[in-house]
Amino acid sequence: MVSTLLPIRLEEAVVSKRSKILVGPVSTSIDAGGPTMIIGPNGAGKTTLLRLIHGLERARRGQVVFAEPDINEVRRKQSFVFQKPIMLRRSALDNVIYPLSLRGVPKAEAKQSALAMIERVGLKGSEDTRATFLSGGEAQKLAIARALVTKPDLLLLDEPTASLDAQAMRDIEALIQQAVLDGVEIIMTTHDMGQARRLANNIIFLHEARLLENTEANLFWEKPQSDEARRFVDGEIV
Amino acid sequence: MVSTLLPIRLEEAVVSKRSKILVGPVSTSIDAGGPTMIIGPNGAGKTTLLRLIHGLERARRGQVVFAEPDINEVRRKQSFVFQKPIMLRRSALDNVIYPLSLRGVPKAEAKQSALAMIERVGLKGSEDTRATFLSGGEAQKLAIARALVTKPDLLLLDEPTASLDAQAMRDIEALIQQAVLDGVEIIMTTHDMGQARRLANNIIFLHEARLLENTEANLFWEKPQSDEARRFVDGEIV
Amino acid sequence: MADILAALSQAFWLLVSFDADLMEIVWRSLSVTVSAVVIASLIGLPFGAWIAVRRFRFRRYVIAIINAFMGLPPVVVGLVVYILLSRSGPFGVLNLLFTPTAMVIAQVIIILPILISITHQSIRDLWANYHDLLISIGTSRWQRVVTLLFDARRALLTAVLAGFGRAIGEVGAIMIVGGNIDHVTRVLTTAIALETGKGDFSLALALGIVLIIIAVVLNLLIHTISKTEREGTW
Amino acid sequence: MADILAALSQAFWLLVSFDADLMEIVWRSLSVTVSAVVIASLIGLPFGAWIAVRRFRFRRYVIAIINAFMGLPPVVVGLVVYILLSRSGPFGVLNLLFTPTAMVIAQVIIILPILISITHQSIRDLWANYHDLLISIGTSRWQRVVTLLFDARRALLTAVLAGFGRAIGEVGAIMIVGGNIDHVTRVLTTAIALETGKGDFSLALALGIVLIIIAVVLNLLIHTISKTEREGTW
Amino acid sequence: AADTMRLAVTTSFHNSGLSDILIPAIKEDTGIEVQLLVVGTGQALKLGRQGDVDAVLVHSKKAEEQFINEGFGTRRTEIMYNDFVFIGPKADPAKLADVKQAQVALKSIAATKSPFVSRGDESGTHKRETSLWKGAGLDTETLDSSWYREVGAGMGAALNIASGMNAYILADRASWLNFKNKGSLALLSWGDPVLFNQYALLTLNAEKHPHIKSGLSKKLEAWLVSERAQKLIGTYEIDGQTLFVPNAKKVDAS
Ligand SMILES: Nc1ncnc2c1ncn2[C@@H]1O[C@H](COP(=O)(O)OP(=O)(O)OP(=O)(O)O)[C@@H](O)[C@H]1O
Ligand SMILES: Nc1ncnc2c1ncn2[C@@H]1O[C@H](COP(=O)(O)OP(=O)(O)OP(=O)(O)O)[C@@H](O)[C@H]1O
Ligand SMILES: [Mg+2]
Ligand SMILES: [Mg+2]
Repeated sequence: MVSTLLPIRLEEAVVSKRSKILVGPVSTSIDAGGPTMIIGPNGAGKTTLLRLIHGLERARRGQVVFAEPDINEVRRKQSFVFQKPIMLRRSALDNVIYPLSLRGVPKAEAKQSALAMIERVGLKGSEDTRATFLSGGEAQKLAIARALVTKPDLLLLDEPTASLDAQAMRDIEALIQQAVLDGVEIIMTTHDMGQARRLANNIIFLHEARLLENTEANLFWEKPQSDEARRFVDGEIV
Repeated sequence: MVSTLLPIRLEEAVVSKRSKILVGPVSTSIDAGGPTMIIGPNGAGKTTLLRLIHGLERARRGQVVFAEPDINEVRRKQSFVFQKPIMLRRSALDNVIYPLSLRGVPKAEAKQSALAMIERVGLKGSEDTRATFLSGGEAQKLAIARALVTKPDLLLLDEPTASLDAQAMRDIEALIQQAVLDGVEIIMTTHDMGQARRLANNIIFLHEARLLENTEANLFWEKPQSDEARRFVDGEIV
Repeated sequence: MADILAALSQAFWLLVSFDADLMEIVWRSLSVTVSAVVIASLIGLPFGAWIAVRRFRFRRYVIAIINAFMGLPPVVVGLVVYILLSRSGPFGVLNLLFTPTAMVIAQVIIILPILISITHQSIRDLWANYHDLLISIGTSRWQRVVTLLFDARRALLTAVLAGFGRAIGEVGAIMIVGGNIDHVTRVLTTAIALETGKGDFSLALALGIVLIIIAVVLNLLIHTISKTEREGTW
Repeated sequence: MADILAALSQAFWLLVSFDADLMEIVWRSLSVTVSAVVIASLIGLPFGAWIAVRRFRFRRYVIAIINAFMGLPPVVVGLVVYILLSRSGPFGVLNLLFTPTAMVIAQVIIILPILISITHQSIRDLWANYHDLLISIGTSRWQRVVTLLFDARRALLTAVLAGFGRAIGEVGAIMIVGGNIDHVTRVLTTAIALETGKGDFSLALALGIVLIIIAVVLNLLIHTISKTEREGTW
Repeated sequence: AADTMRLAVTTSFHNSGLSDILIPAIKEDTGIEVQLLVVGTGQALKLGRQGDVDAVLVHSKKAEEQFINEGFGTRRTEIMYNDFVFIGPKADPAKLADVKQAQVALKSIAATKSPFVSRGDESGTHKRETSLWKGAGLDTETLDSSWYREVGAGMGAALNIASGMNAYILADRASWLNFKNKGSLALLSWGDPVLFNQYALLTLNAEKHPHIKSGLSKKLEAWLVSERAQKLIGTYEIDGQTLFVPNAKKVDAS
């Protein structure tokens, strides 16, 4: 199955809050095939850009255009994992069942696939813990499970592994790579350059709200065009 | 100046919520001199242990004993940076001024040291942004600034650099090392083994609520005692 | 002061002796008020949640007006309902005037604003938490309302209880539309007003004490059942 | 129905003609109610916050009882206040009976429970956010209350406005302690009750409409000043 | 102001509108500013007992005499009287229009089981009504509540209910004439001497409540029985009908 959503074209898109520009103007295209990683310093606008693509932020100017014309389709086929996990005030299990029940999946079936997904992210045993009690990492895992359970075509991940332990990070990365093989398109942010190197197919580099690069990963690692990017990459501790 | 709080002795301390044991029973001692790093997989109980030490969780059994007998002193001399930053619904600046104003520091003076601290954590320019609008990394930096501004004797950091960019991480680590030189005692958690190696003087390894090791860092890295620890360290991707 | 002491003992005796008349009006008070609260909740809770999630242009004005309507004087509500239900009024044929039904209608109108207002407020806070997630998952507006109402159910108790309180203690409106007819539409509050008019303050107070006792018991009951304010519940 | 139409035009004329008597009772209504709301807020807001942050043993019961007291029938409050202020009562010497002051006292008692209850609820949610931080920073209980009240000030508007609404529309209590004396203690609601008694529904309604208009204007004003419900404010 | 006094009156008196004539006149002649407290008869007497008013003007002879005997009041001074009247639906199922005697009227209401609204608040009007029923050989306790509706309410509220239920009711003429929500009710029967309704002023006893402004209430009493006052009362009318008949005996203003 091949995603019908990408390529996504951003045309002079700008997000601003009370006269402060958070992102843009950005004009670029995010194409199908392999994860696109958005990197850049804190406050560069990574989260905002993801939210803009997902439709959580309105473009003050310019626009975001998906390949898929039907906007409802576009919405339905995406999942977003937030940087600060949002937990419903329910059990971990019910958190994962929730999006399914919205889509009218029968209870039993929903529960089954929810449990399966919870196991895959390594939360087996915490099904009945209240989501708001979960530890930082557990919450992040649960958010990922909730995002994947609806089998989206496009997965937007905002620093999904920020507070995961090594084991968990590997599991999640494996999950992501598997998803890619299944034809799921992925756009994610990370501060872990190791992770970027391992997963990225394309790199988008943001700096102070401006998009400085959107290139094929290898090229980017070899020699970044902008010297902000160069300094950012050299700044790395490997 | 040398901290009067440490050593901290934990005696058979247990934290449990509705019959589930989150940490313990833990019997150990955290001594002065150099950062103590609490590591372990997600859900191991790192946050809970920190909170127990800080007094945010009550020990269901056992106890936590500080060198300093006066409990109010103990409270006053600690600062805690939470894994999920808690932002007061105020401007970034007012968030840092807040703890000072509580301690009765004169307005002007408080503002001055707050601004200085904000600059040190690299948030210059965001003073007037509402704290709740800050990006994930920025929020984390602000929390650190708010913790340091009161010049605590004991600093408890729960994954302080989880979503910071490389530059920011180095700045914060430098800040921490400086603090250590100034005689501030530090107990922190991290999932970044690189960071642990760089900063740790002692390592506490938690696994499924039990404390498996509390040793001098080098020894730990050379050969962990428990094979859970060994597997955890080998699990690392460096 | 003598009145107050007299009232206390009188209230005590009324209760222990299960005074028949008292039981009758207590029962009527409860059935009228509870019906009103149930109906008002069915309308008010969803509507309150709806304003919280919906960002329409005149939102602030709607909210301001609802807050203002918390100030609807019961007497005025009573008058309007009276006019509508009276023989010469549009709904005269229903012949509802001076029946408990009329009292329920009046009370629903009186407590709706406070129900909506409190609901809106507590939902708004939860909505701030859930907003991004619910939008992202692509919930319909109605699904959002249901989710929020469900997850905020504990907080909504305050709204419902506030409504109950306002209704059980109200007299101005039900006096007009109910008529305080003995054995038909007389409830605790109208009886209190009557005794006050008679100058029998101690009996009036006694009835008031009974009313408060009922309200307290009921609140304790609900709090206990719904386990609010317990450690670690939401 | 005719009454209602008559009322509308009458209300209109009363307002445009700045009818002197009307202006007088409107002014009295406002001054009495506003004083009551201010006093009640000074007591209720801190207390409401205090119960939210304080985890004492009988917390749930205190809250249940406060909720129950939202059901205090105004008439009963009126009676108690009357008995206390009566010449033969303990505070008789103050000679406050049948004065606006007495009306303020009664209204304060009536709106306190709702103020406390709503405050407690909205503070509780914020407290859940702030809890760890405020404990960690080592705030005194009083500092917590102040911080929470300050940061939740917008949400607390609902509490205050609910209190205002309850007070401005109340009649049972102030009728008893104020006596509805012309030019002394007559306010909008008591005037409405009086006209209703005379069967002059259209005038009664007209006054009611005036009251609502005042309430709406005031709410809009406050909302606008305090910029609630604006995008991006807390 | 020093010269203000409080007078508790019944709703029926206030509804007559006579007070709007008298109060200003009193101020004019005596400089006394009278503050009216309009309440039920029982409450009016209660206010008196508590010493919260300086004088009481009601129409319930028994209760008034008891009040005096208990020593709360110094004197009961009859000021004027008006009359109670039978109000009822224009259709007049009980044919009250043709009867003068109250007892006959009540009997036929009971016979035809026509809805009848009773004040039921032990006010002067209500007490009179019950005594009339007794006179007609009927005990209000035993009357069938399907048509005998005992609403505990003031005169105005009771009239509203009667007009809403299209029922018969006993009211004082003044309240009726000033009543705006007549609906399909009409004035049907009056004139029976037993329907006369005596108003009396009770001046409170300063020995019970030292703070009472007995001086002012004495002045008021004196004024009410004065030529001018009695004339004002006698000439007060609403749409052509005089409402009150002054019948004060001169009192020595000691
Ligand atoms: N409502 C707002 N008003 C003003 N500034 C805002 C608002 N929301 C976000 N910002 C600012 O916009 C910038 C971009 O935020 P964003 O969350 O996109 O950064 P980011 O790249 O995700 O950073 P991080 O790596 O820390 O997550 C930040 O500096 C933030 O302070
Ligand atoms: N109130 C509670 N009830 C039940 N279980 C709880 C509660 N609070 C925490 N837990 C569980 O306790 C365990 C320890 O939580 P803690 O936050 O200490 O883990 P952690 O080591 O900090 O994990 P992470 O690395 O993800 O932050 C987790 O599995 C969590 O689900
Ligand atoms: Mg971000
Ligand atoms: Mg943790």
